[in-house]
Amino acid sequence: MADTRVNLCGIELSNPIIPASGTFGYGYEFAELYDINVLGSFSFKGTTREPRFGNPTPRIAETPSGMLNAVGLQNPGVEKVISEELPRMSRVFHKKVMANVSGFSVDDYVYTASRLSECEQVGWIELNISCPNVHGGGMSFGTDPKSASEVTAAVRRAVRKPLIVKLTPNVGDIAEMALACESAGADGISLINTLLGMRIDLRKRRPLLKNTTGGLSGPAVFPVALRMVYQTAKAVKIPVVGMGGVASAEDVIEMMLAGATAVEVGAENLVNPYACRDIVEALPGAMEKYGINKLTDIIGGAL
Amino acid sequence: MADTRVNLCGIELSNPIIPASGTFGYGYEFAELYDINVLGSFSFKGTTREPRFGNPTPRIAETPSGMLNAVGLQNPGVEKVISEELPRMSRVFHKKVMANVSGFSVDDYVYTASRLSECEQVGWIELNISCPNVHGGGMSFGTDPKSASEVTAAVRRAVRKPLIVKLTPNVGDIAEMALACESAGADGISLINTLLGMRIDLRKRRPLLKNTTGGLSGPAVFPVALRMVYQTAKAVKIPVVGMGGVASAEDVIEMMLAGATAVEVGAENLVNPYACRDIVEALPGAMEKYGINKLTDIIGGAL
Amino acid sequence: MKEAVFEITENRPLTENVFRMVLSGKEAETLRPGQFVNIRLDGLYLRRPISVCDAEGDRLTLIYKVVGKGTDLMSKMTGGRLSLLVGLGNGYDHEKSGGSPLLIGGGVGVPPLYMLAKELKRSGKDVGVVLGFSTKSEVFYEDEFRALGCSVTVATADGSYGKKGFVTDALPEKYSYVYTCGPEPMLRAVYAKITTSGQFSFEERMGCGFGACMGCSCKTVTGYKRICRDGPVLEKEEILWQTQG
Amino acid sequence: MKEAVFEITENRPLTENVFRMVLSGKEAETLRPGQFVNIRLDGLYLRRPISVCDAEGDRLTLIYKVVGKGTDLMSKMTGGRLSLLVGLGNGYDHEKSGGSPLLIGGGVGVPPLYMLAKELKRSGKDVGVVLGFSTKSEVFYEDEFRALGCSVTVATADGSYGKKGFVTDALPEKYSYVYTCGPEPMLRAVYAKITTSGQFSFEERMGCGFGACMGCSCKTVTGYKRICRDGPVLEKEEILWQTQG
Repeated sequence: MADTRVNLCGIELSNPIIPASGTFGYGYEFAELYDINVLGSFSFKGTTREPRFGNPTPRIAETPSGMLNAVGLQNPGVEKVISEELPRMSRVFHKKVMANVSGFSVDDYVYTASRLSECEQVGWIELNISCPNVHGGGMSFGTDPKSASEVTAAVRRAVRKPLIVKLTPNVGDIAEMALACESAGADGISLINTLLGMRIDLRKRRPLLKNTTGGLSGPAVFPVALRMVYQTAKAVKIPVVGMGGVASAEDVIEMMLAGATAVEVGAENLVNPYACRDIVEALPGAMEKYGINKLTDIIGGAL
Repeated sequence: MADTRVNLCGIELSNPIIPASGTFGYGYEFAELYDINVLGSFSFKGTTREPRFGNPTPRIAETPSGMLNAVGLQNPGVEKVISEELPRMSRVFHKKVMANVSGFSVDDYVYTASRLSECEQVGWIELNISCPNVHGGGMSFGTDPKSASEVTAAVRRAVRKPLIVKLTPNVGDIAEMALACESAGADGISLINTLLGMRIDLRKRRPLLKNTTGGLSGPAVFPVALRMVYQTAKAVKIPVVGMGGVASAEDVIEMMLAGATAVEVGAENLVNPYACRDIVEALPGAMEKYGINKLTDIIGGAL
Repeated sequence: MKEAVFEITENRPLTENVFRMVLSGKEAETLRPGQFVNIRLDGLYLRRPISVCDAEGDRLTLIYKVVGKGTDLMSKMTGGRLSLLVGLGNGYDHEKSGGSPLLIGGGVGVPPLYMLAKELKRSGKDVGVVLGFSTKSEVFYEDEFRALGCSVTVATADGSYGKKGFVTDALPEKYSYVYTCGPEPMLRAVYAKITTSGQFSFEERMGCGFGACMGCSCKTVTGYKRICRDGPVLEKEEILWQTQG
Repeated sequence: MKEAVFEITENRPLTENVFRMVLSGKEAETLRPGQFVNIRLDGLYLRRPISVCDAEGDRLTLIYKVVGKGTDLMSKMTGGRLSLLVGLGNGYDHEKSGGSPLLIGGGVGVPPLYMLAKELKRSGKDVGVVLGFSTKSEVFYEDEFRALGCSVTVATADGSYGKKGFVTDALPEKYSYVYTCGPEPMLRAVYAKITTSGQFSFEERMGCGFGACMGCSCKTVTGYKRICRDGPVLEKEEILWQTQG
């Protein structure tokens, strides 16, 4: 029998499949379709200190084998997430969830992360220093090693839960960013967030997205994500959570061979709401096809 | 009647379509299929000072809506290109060609570029400081503004032909790179070269490419290319040649709205050898559909 | 919401670029007026949301305008099976109609009103319908609404057919409630003109179509809403018009 | 080289994972033994190169093994049209065969030898054929070669059929020239074992398949060659074996 268990920063997952933040909401819509407890965990919609509506619409555009989004961190703010969403989530998901945290200052990150880390349900803090759709915030922390290590260290001091830093691919040297976060105390690295992209409306001769640019996700980015997971896993000793265009059990295995300990599935949830369940179900068969007994055996197998 | 003419650094093109270096060889194979003089120009296979075989095979892998290549600048060296290929090219193509130049040192670039710039056929030098598949060369010049401006300035002094610098997307701030080249004397910027990517063979548990990583091209990268063309056109005053996943006349118009004066077509030539001819033929119809009389009217229209 | 596979049984043009596709699938009977389906198309990454025009037994009718790659692809289909996400959106609430509801549709905003009209007639309402098009050649479904027994007024912007002008120039004197769907400028005009309450169906570019991605959010009097999940139908009283940017 | 549209007229398995697809298109008559076609498949970016097994009149026969997405997709096709790039590769030169040429094929290296055998028989040659497979269940086309009048020897690695061993364990005493196609280890063994000159057909991952991208280059005694354009067939004397990396 194929052993799909993995251990992410001290917490065992029944399998490495984790829906990515922003593509799974708080899980409610998916819980209508299948028992989401088949998932290893899930990273719920990114939380900020204050409530946010996000960017004006249109926020979505299509691309070849992918999509652009410029949602801009819409969320009810950390207090409402704690008082309303987490209790509701606990009714549909009984395992530890991953709390994705965004902010506009080190203080924001520290405050939101520490509030969420106090919640028993929360297994990991995923520090999103890579949102490309929020001006003067998010990604700026993720493109400069100094700021990245600063915010990582500050949050590290403030939270007792495993801290995973989510990186942006919109940098020249991903390994340098990952190393900066590792030495600042991160317990793990997750990547890639979306690649900055754009589309133009030929009739209006204006950007399709009101925000002008948006984040590219979907199978189109898989080879770039895989390369960055590989480079990151080569550079750091802490676990790497791979994501970016994952759409099948084979993609999960490929990510793990590149060095991922767990794998987040993003955009695919939006076009196939059963995607994560399908991948969890297909994983043992794919493992058998490629002669894998324990999934942990292949982590970094291609490094 | 739709006016498809554009002017690239002082040379008029009958249309903005230019097959990208490395996807069109020296034009011979395509000249068997159609009269390649319908093209605005073409950028022939990158030339280095010495002959190169390039990387070991496999050099090619497929990705969703795209492909990876790690050819590694295979070419017979500048002297053979001048003595053999340029004369042969002149028999199938009667307009100015774009000479794509790579190197491993500033001297290499200067030598190869100046030798090629002496050839009457050569209209532009396209300085490739962005090849991701050659170690210790190529891309390293394109990821650091200082080295980029150094090599650009040196070549600028040595050649009398318009100098277009081809940039890599594997940087955090593309505008900074473009500005460095502009102030060093570049007459134009072309982008994007390929995005660094990777695939792994699940059976062998090894990278699919012998070179481990390769350059991603094809429709998958179009939104990233468009965004970088837009950011570059906003930043510099010199003309921008847009490329990256262009596969249709609509893509050409979208690139020009983002700020491109001319558009290179790459990977699509490999899957549809008639792609550039098809695009040239479709362009007037697409212009009419979107109410465009003169193509030059829409350059940067969405900025 | 669930995924269901439907079989294409008919697909033909109603006007130059408006098509009607009829599909067969057992989930059809679960669909309500004002809801939409999200269609997976080969070669395109995102699904395409299309409003439900009619659903009876296992027969689902969609009417769509060819505006881009997806609808162009659909218009060329002669048969085969499609994966649909069904049961999307809140739909219209016909309970609120009163005795003489007025249905106002513009262009491709017309189709979702058809199934609603059908239901309202079944419950014995006196249904008025105002349909707006830009010109005569684009008019469709007038006869279908008449066949249901609705009193139908058609307006064309250029006066080439029916009343000259916009739907707001063709409103009757009396009506108990309004149900409307159409381009936002029309919805704004209707909002300003009508003398009763009503329900407005909105359009927005969507990512998932079922509420997961927050791609189609809008601000309302009662807070943020997802057009795809909390909408597409909003009560007149909760609408907050965004200033055009 | 040119693009041509072919119609699928047959597509059925010869073994568990080796399929034969027969296509109809007028360009078929232009194809030569040892050449390949490059097939466009919906949903996949790169074309798939498949060697020509036979081409007669407007009938093109391809034999392929299901090894990945592309061939898996092909194996599921029941009909329809495909865009092929035809006339790719140099092909075998049958002029050099001498009176009693020997054709040596391993696994999916067998198909391209069939059309060659046909031509050689037509020109009155005494054609010997050695076919190698790993096991009995994977043997195909033995009868087809016999039907051409060739003297056929089959070898299986596990001895479950024909001679036990590799093709190199089944070579006849005398032959005038060798034509071979198969996995590289087999080609290397044949190269070391044969006593005459010959032509070897090579495989490599290709980008374009017609010489533009330099994706499939190899080093030879006579310089760099593109497997897709200057090959896939190389003369024994020009082969430079790369040391495995």
